[in-house]
Amino acid sequence: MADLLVVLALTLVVAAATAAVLTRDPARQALVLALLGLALAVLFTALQSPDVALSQLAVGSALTPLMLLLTVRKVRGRGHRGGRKRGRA
Amino acid sequence: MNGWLLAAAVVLALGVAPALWGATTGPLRRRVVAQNVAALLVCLVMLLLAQGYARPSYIDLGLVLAVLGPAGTLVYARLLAAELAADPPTARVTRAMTVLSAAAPPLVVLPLCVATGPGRSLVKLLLIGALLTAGNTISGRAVSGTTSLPREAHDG
Amino acid sequence: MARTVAGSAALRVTAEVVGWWAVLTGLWLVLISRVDLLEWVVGSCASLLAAFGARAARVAATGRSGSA
Amino acid sequence: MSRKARLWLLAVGGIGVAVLLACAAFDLPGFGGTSHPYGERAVRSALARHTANVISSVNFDQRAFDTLGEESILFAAVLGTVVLLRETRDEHSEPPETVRVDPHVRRYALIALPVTLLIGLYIIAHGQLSPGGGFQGGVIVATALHLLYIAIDYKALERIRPAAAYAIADAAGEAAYVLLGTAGLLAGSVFLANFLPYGTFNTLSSGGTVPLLNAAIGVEVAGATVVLLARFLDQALEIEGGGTGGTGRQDEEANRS
Repeated sequence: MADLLVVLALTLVVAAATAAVLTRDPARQALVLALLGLALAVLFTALQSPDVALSQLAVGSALTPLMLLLTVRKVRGRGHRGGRKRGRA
Repeated sequence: MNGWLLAAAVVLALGVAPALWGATTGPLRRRVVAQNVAALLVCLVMLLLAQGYARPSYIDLGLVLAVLGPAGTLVYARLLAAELAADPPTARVTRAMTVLSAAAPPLVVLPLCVATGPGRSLVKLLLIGALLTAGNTISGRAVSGTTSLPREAHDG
Repeated sequence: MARTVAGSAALRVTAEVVGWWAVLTGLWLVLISRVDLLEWVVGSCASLLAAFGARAARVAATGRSGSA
Repeated sequence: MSRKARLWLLAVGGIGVAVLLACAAFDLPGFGGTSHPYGERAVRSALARHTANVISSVNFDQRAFDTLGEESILFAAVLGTVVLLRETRDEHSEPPETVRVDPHVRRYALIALPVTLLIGLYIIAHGQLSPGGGFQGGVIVATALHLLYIAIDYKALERIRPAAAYAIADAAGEAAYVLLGTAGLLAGSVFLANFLPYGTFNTLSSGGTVPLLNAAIGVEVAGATVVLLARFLDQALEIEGGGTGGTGRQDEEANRS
């Protein structure tokens, strides 16, 4: 019973990580990765390592998505042009 | 396992797990909304865990997530704006999200405040609740408001 | 005349930074668990930095200085 | 090598790793047991040095040299990114389009920015007392500055972000860490020794050099993150052209469709 939180958090981590692998579009993958980061932070906290959880939250909640999405934008061409050419930019 | 930890487990199972499902399937609008909701709920889980493990210093996790969670959602709202504008969340979803952002933090923070008792940590809890409510309301608005926004009103 | 305008602008800048500084120092005192002299010193220095950050951000966002 | 042979090779490698992992996992001490030889020693040592946050004591005192390595990795990685993502001769910069933002979002960002900045500084300053420290706080400080881009406009961010200044902060933080380590050497013991008085337990001045090293790391990480994001932002929003950049790829996609 005491490990319920650890089991729950682990399940969430496994589900989110699998979903991140199965998601093919990088922009959508960034969203799943953010969820994976949140699940990992809960797992770390449940395992009594708040320092690691804080690192995960600091890096995973805004910084990594920003870098990923900027890279996606660069690879697909500049936002306004890509937006006009295709629906999804 | 005390009541606080049980509450955290309930929020994880009934809140974060469906949010994960929402963020991995369906159209982009649903995924971004689910991410916003997940950040809100995990912040509340952190507060509950801090109380459940009787570790006041764990509160800082909730504090950090209360400011960075909305910032994360704003990143998506900004960089996926074209796609979100083409297919924004429905008004019903937006309203539900606003209600959740306003209602969920007090539901968790107020019992925590009662358990904490008067003092500086009480003020800190209230502050986290306020930051969380304001931040998530705004980020929810940014996700849904990309088209409903009048094009002239850009100078606040 | 020019000096009065400059003087009132400087006053406004000071008021903005000092206002933010007071709010942020209060915030710092809420965040910490135990108050002592060093906390006060470090807290007010950090708040001053963040207060200048607040002003710089507002000026950068509006693209002009001085307006409230 | 044929596809089938590659799959076989992958299967053999995968099964090998799985078998080794399973063997290793069954030989581990039970989860949540009572025997923590390393943990007990680390906690005892941290308490002896009046550092309430044991993780900070391990990172910045007992194993401070490891952290110097980690910090150097970040420093080198950012340096490499800056070199790779610089504007090359066949590329040119174009100012990005102004974006219109909801005034509420704008107002929230202007209030949240100093608050996030202060929370980042708080996390850096209290690394020796509560969870957090230089790395986490530095990232939060850098994220706070980027609220100007994600909630207002790239031009606004550029006005308060002279990238050269943050590059200097990055280098200064790295240098401060090494200098503090050398000070330990000069004080009569070893490199990165905790040579300052340990102070009163659970106050801001406790932990000897731990808070100072945390501050150095905080400055380094904040500077490094800002410089890193500056290069990413330049590439994504301003820099055009080049053989391998956005337009080349776009033409390729256009040809395909």
